[in-house]
Amino acid sequence: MDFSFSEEQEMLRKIARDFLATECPKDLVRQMARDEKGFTDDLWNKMAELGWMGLPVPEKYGGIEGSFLDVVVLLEEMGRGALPGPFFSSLLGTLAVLHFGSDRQKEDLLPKIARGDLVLTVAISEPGVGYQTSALQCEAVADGSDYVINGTKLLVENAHVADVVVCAVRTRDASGGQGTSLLLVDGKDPSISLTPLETIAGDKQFHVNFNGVRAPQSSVLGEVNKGHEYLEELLALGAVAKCAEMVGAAQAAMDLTTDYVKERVQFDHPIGSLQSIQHHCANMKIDLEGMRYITYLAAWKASEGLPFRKEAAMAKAWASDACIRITNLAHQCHGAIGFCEDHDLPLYSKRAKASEWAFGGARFHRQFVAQEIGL
Amino acid sequence: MDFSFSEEQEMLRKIARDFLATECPKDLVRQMARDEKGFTDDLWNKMAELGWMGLPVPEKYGGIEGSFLDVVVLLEEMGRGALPGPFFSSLLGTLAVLHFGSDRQKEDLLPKIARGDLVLTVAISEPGVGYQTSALQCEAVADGSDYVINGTKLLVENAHVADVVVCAVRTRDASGGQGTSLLLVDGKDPSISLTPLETIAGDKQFHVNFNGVRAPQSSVLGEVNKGHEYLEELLALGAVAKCAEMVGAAQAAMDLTTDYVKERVQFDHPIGSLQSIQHHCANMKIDLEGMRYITYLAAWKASEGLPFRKEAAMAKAWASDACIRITNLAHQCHGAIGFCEDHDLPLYSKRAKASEWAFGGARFHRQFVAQEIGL
Amino acid sequence: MDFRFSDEEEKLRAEVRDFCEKEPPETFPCEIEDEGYGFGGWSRAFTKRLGEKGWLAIAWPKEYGGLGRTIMERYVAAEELAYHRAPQYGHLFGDAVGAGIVTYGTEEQKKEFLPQMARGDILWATGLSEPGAGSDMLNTATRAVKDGDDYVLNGQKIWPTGAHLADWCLILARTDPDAPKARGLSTFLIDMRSPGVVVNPIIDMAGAESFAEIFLEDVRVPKRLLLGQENRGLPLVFGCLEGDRFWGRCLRHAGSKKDLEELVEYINQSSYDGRRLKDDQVLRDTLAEIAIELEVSRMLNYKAAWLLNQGASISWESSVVKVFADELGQRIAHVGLQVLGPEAQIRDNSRWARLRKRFTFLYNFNRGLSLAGGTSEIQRNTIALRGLGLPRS
Amino acid sequence: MDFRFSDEEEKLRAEVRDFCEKEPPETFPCEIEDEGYGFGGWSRAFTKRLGEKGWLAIAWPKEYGGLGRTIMERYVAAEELAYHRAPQYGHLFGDAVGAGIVTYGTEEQKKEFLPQMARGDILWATGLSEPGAGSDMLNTATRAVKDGDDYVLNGQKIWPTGAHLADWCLILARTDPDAPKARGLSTFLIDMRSPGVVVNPIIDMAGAESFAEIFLEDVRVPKRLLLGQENRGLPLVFGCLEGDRFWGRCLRHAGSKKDLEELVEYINQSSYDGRRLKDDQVLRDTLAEIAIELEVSRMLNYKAAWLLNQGASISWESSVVKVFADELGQRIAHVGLQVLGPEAQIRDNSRWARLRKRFTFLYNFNRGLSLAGGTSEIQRNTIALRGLGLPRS
Repeated sequence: MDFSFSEEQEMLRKIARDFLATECPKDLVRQMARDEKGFTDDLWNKMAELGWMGLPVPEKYGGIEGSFLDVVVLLEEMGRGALPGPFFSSLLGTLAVLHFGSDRQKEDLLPKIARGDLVLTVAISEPGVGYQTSALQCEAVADGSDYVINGTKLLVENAHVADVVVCAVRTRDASGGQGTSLLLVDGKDPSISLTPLETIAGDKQFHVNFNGVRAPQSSVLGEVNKGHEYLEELLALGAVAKCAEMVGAAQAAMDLTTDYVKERVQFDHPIGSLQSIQHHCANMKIDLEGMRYITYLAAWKASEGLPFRKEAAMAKAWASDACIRITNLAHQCHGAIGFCEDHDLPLYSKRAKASEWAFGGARFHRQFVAQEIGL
Repeated sequence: MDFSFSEEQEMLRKIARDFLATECPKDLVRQMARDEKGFTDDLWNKMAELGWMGLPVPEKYGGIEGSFLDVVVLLEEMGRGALPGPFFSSLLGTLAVLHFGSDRQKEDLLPKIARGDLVLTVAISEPGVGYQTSALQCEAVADGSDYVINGTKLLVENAHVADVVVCAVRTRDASGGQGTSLLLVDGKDPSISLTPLETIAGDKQFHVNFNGVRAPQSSVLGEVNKGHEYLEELLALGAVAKCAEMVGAAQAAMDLTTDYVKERVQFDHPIGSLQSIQHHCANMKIDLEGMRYITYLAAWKASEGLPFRKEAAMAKAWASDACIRITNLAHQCHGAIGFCEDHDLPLYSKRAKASEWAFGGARFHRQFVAQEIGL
Repeated sequence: MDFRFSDEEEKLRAEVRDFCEKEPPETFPCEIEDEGYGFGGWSRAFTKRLGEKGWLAIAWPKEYGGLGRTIMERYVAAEELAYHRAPQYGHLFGDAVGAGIVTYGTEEQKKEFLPQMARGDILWATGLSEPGAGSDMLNTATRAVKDGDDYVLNGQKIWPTGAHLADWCLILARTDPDAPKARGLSTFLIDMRSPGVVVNPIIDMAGAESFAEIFLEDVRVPKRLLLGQENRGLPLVFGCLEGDRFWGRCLRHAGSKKDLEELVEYINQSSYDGRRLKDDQVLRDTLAEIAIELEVSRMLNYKAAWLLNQGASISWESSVVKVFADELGQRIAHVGLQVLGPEAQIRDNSRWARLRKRFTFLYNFNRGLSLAGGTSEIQRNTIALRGLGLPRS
Repeated sequence: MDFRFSDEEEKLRAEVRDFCEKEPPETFPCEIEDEGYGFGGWSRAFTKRLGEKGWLAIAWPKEYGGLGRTIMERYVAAEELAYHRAPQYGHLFGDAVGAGIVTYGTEEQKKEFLPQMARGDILWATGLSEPGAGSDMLNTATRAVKDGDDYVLNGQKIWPTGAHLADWCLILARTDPDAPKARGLSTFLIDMRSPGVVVNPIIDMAGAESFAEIFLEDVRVPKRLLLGQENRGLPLVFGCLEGDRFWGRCLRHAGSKKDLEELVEYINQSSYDGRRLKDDQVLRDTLAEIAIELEVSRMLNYKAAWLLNQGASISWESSVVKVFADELGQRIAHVGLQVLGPEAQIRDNSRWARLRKRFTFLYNFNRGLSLAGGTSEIQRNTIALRGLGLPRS
C-alpha cells in the first residue's frame, strides 16, 4: 500500500504547476474562453517543448513513455490551472491510437503527436445520444476500399483545430458484416462541416456533420466491427482522465476558498473563523479527499493494466457530484465576489458542470455500477 | 387568506395540550410502548369524557360535529404529546363510517363511537403490499347473504382492542360482479387470528389472519365493488391526519431541541450559541414551517370538501421526509443524551419512521404527484 | 383558516391575467433578461405600462398615487405577473424603498417620490454593501459630511441590482464616525445623475449585467433627501431589508411553475440514449419533488404575505422565504440540467440549445441568489436568533 | 502509488479468512450484538480466541506479547474479520488504550497489561465524557487526590462503551484544580473491580446495552497506575482519541459490504406492491451510490491506515474517516429501510421481520455514531482547523 507519488511524478507535478502559473495566468484563461480558437500557439508550443503531448507515447515513437498515472499527475495540474485548449481532447485521440492502433498507424501518427505537430480529437456523442454507445447512429458504409461516413456528431471538442478525428461509427460492410468501429478521419476533409457551439464552460465544442466523408479501410483503428469494446475502454480512460482534471479543479477551488476565508474579515474576524464557513470547508475537504483517492484507485488500476471499468465508473460517478458540491460550497464561502465573471472561481465551477457531463454523468455511471454489484 | 385557527380551535388546542401534559406524561408513554395493551382505560375514558372520539361525529349521533380541521388540531397535539393507544386507528375507522356508511350503519355505530364505547381499526396492507390498493389479495366471496373473508392483513394497528375492523377486500359476487369493497368486520370474531408484531415505534401492530370470517352483506360500507374510490379517499384522509400528527411530533422535537441547546453549556457557552447548532435548528425550523403549511393546505381542502388528493400526496411526501430530517437534526443537537432509551426524543424519532411509512412513504406519493403534474 | 383569495383579490388576478394575454409581457423590450428570481427581467417599458394600470402602487395611499388597496392584492398581482414571466425586476426591488419612504419619509419626500414611482417614471436601486461591508453592514465606510444645506458623500457601493439603469438610489452612509458603529449611519435618497456619481455594471458569471458598483466622489445631497432621522439609518435599513428579502424572493413558486411545466412537456416529448425520458423513474421522482417543493414554497410565501398584509413583522419569516426560495431555485436549475442532459451546456441560439438555454442561464445565475441580499448563512442565523430565540454567539 | 497489499498482508488476510470459515464467528457467544460500527459485536469468547491466534496484538512489540508486525497487517486482519462480521467490539476500542500504554506507559505498566491484553484476558473501556463534559473535555470534574501512595478518585463518567463488561478502564480525572483547565488533568488505569466503582449499563434507543455510566466513590488507585505524567493527561487523551476515531470507524466499508450484498440479494428476489424491486430505477441508483460510497470510504480508511503504518499523525484524517463512515452508516441504514419497505418496522423474530431485523436495528443505532466519540460537528471543526489551517473562532 502506497498512497504517495514517485519522485519523478512529484517533479512532473512541480514543473507543470510552475509552468502553468507562469504561462497560463487566469486572465489568459478568461480571454481564451472568449477567443474563437481558444488557445495560443505559443502556449501549445511551450507545452510541446516540455514533451507533454508525448508523455504517454513510447520512446521509440519519440515520446517519454510515461505511465497513465504520470498522465494523471499532469492532468490534475492542468485542471488546477484551468488550462484551455485541445490538450485533453488530443490526448484522448492519442490514447485511442496507442491502445488500438496498428504499428503502421502508430508509426505514422505518434511521432508527430509527440512533437506537438498533430492535434487529435474524438467524436462520439450525437444529438440525443451521449455515451450509450449502442444508440449511436453515425454510419460508415464500405464502398470499394473506403468507408463513406454520414452522420452528425455533437459536442466534439476542438474540432476546429483537429488534424485527425477519432470517430465512432456504425460500420456496414458489403459482405453484410456490421458493428461499431473507430475510424481515423482527416479533420480537414472538406466533407466535414463544423458549427461552433457556445457552451457553459467556454470550451470549444462543435456540431460536426459528416457529409459523405471518405476514409480508407486503413483508417480503421484495430479490427473493424469490433469497436464497441475499444470505445468502452476509451470512454473509461477518458472518464478517469477527466476525473484527474476535476481533482485538480476541485483542489484549486478549495485553495481559493481557504485563502479567501482566512483573509476576508467581517464582524471583526476572518470569516474562516465562523463555524458555518469552517463546516463548509470541512465538507469540501471530505469530498475532495474522496474524489482524489477513488480517482487514484481507478487511475492506478488502468495504469497497471488491471481491469478498471468498474472503478472508472465509480470514480466518475462520485467525482461528477463531488466536484459540483465542492464548487457550490466554494461559491457559498466566497459570497458575491466569486459570482463575478472576472473572478477565478467561476472558471472552476463552470468547468465542473461541463466535466460532470463529459464521458457520462453520475447517473449514467451508477447504472453501470448497479449491474456490477449484481443488480 | 387566513393562516390562523379560530378561537374555538385555539381553545381545543389548549385543552388538549394541557390535558396531555397532565394525563399523558412521557413515562407513561414509554411504559405503554412496552405494555401489551398499549394504553390505559383511564386515559381513554378521560379522552372520551372530553368528547374527542366524537369530535368528527355529527351532533345527531351524539358527537361534537367538528370539522376535519378541528380534528387536525387535536391530532397535532396528540402527535406533540406522543399519545399512545388506538385513538388514531379508531378515528380512521370512524371517518370511513362517516364518509361511506349508510344511515343505518351510522345510527348503529356512531353514537357508541362518540361515547368512546366502540373502538375501530382499519385493515388494508398485506404482506408485500402497502397502499397500492390494486395489488391487495384479501378476498371476500359472497355466500348466501354473507361474505366469507379469507386472507392476511399486516401492520393492522390496535387490532387487539378493535371492536370493528374496517377491512379492504376484493369482493366477488355469485353474479360475477367483482371489485374492491370495505367491510365492517366484528373484531372479536373467532375466525380472526391475531399475532402481535414488535415494531420500531412500540405501537401495537398486528398480523391478522381472516380464516373464513363471515360478514353479512349489510356490513358493506357504501356500494359493494365500488370500494376502490372509497379506499383512495380514506387513505388520503389518513395521510393528512398522519401529517397533522407528524407536525405535532416535529414541533415537539424542535421544542425539546431549542430548550436543550439554550441550557446545555459546553466550552463555557450554551451550545445554542454555536453557529453549527444554530443552523441545524434553523434547518429544522424551515422544514417544520414547510410541513406545517403544506399539511394545513391539504387539511383545509379536505375540511372544505374540495378535491384534496394531490395536496394530501404532496403533504405526506414532504412531511415524511421533513419529519425524519427534523428528528435527525434534533438528535445531532442533543448529542449522546438524546440517544438514551429513556429520553423523550427517541419517542419522536422512532414514530417519525413509523409515520413515514403509514399511508405511504414519500416515494409512493411522489409517484402520484408525478402523474398529477402531467408526467 | 382559509386559503382562498378574496373576491377582490381574485378579480384583480383575473384583470392581470387578462392584461398579460392581451399585451404579452414578452413583447416589451427588456434592459436585463429574466434573472431567475422568479419574477422576470428588467423592462422600463413594461414597468411604465404597469404604472399606467396603477399596479405599481396598489397598496400605497391614494394621495401618493397608489390605489389604497391591500398588500395581499399587491402580492396577488405580482404573483400573476410572475407566472406570465412578466418583467418585474425593474420595480419589484423598489418596493423596499417605497415602503421606506411611506414609513419614514417626510411629507415632502412622499409627495416628491411616491407618485413618480407609482407611474413607473423612476426606478430605484439600493446601495448598501461595500467591498469591506457585505454581511457586516456595521462596517460601512461611505461617509456623508454635513456642509451647509447639503451632505457631501464619498465612498463606494457594490452589488446594487440595476444601479446602472436606475434613476435613484437609496444609499447607506456614515454620518457620525465617532458614535458606536451602529449609531452613526444614515440613509439618503440619491439622484443617480448627481455630479460625482459613477456607475459601472458588473458582469456576473451568468454573463448578465444585473449588478453594478457605484463610486461616490464629493456627491452633494440636499438635506431634504435624508430619509428618516440622522444616525438612525440602520433600523430603517433592516426594516427595508425585511421587505426586500420578501419581495425579492416571494414569487419563486409562481415563476418556476412555468419552468416546471416546460420541463414536464420536454420530458413527455423527448428521448435520450434511445430511451423515453418519461419512463425514467428517477426523473419522475425528482420532478414530483420539485413540484411539491414549489407548493411548499408557495405556502411559505403566502404566510409571510398574510403577515405583512396585517402589518406584522416578518423578520425571520422573510428569511425562511428567502432561504427556501433561493435553494429551491438552485435545485430547479440543477434538475433542469439533469433533464436536458449534456446538450444543456449549449447556450447559444442554435437549434441544439435546449429550452431556449433558460436552464443553463439559471444554473449559473441562481448560484448567486443564496449570496445576494444576505447569504443563506446570515438568513439561518436570523431564523435561529429571531425565530427560535437562540443565544447570540 | 500502489494499492496492492503486500504478500505478508495478503497471507495474513488468507489466514484470517480461513479461520473465519473454519470457526465461524457467529458461533461464538456474544455479550453485545453487532452495533453497526462495521466490526461486529462484543464477544469475550471470540476475543479470547483471537488472542490465542496472536491477532489481538499484531503490531505490538514481541516482548509484550505482540507479533511485532505492522499496523497495516493489524488493519488487514481486522478488515477481514469485519467482512465476516466477526465480533471485534470487545477489543477494538481497547486498541486506543493499548497504543497509549505502548507510547506513554512505564515498563512496569507495559509488562503488566500488554501481554494480558494480547491474550484477550482483559478488556478495556475508556472513561472520558462526563455529564457536564461531553465535547468539552476541559470541563472534566472527576477529581483525583493524592493520598499517600494512592490517588483517590471521585466523580462520574458517562458513555464509555462496554464499561459494564470491561475489566479495566482508562479514566481522565482532574489532579490539579488550580492549574489552567488543560493542565490539571491526568489519566489513570482503573481496575473495574476496585471498591467504590459502580457501573450501570445505559439502554440506548436501539434497545441495546452498549454504553454505561460509571460512578467513582473514593476509589483508591495506586500511583503506579497513573498513565503518563501527572497533569499531562490531555495530550495523551487526544493522541488516544485520534486512534480511537480511526479504529472505531475504519472498518465501515468491510462490514457494510456484507449489508450491501444482502440488500442486493433481497432486491433481486423480492417484489412489493406487485412490482419487482430490481426494476425500480430509483433503488438501483441508490444502491449503486452506496456501493460507490463504500469504495470511497475504503480508500479514505486505507489512506489513514497507510499514514498510521508509517507512524504519521492522522489528526484530521481520522476525523475524515469518522465523519464519512458515520454518515455513510446512517445512509446505508436509511437505504436499507427504503428497500425493505413498511415491513422493516417489524423488529421481532417473526417471519415478517426482514433480513433478520438487522437494518431496523442499525437505523436506530447508527443515529448515535455521529455523536459518540466526538460529534460530526467537532470532527468538522478539526478538519477545518487542523486539515485546512482555518483560524479558531
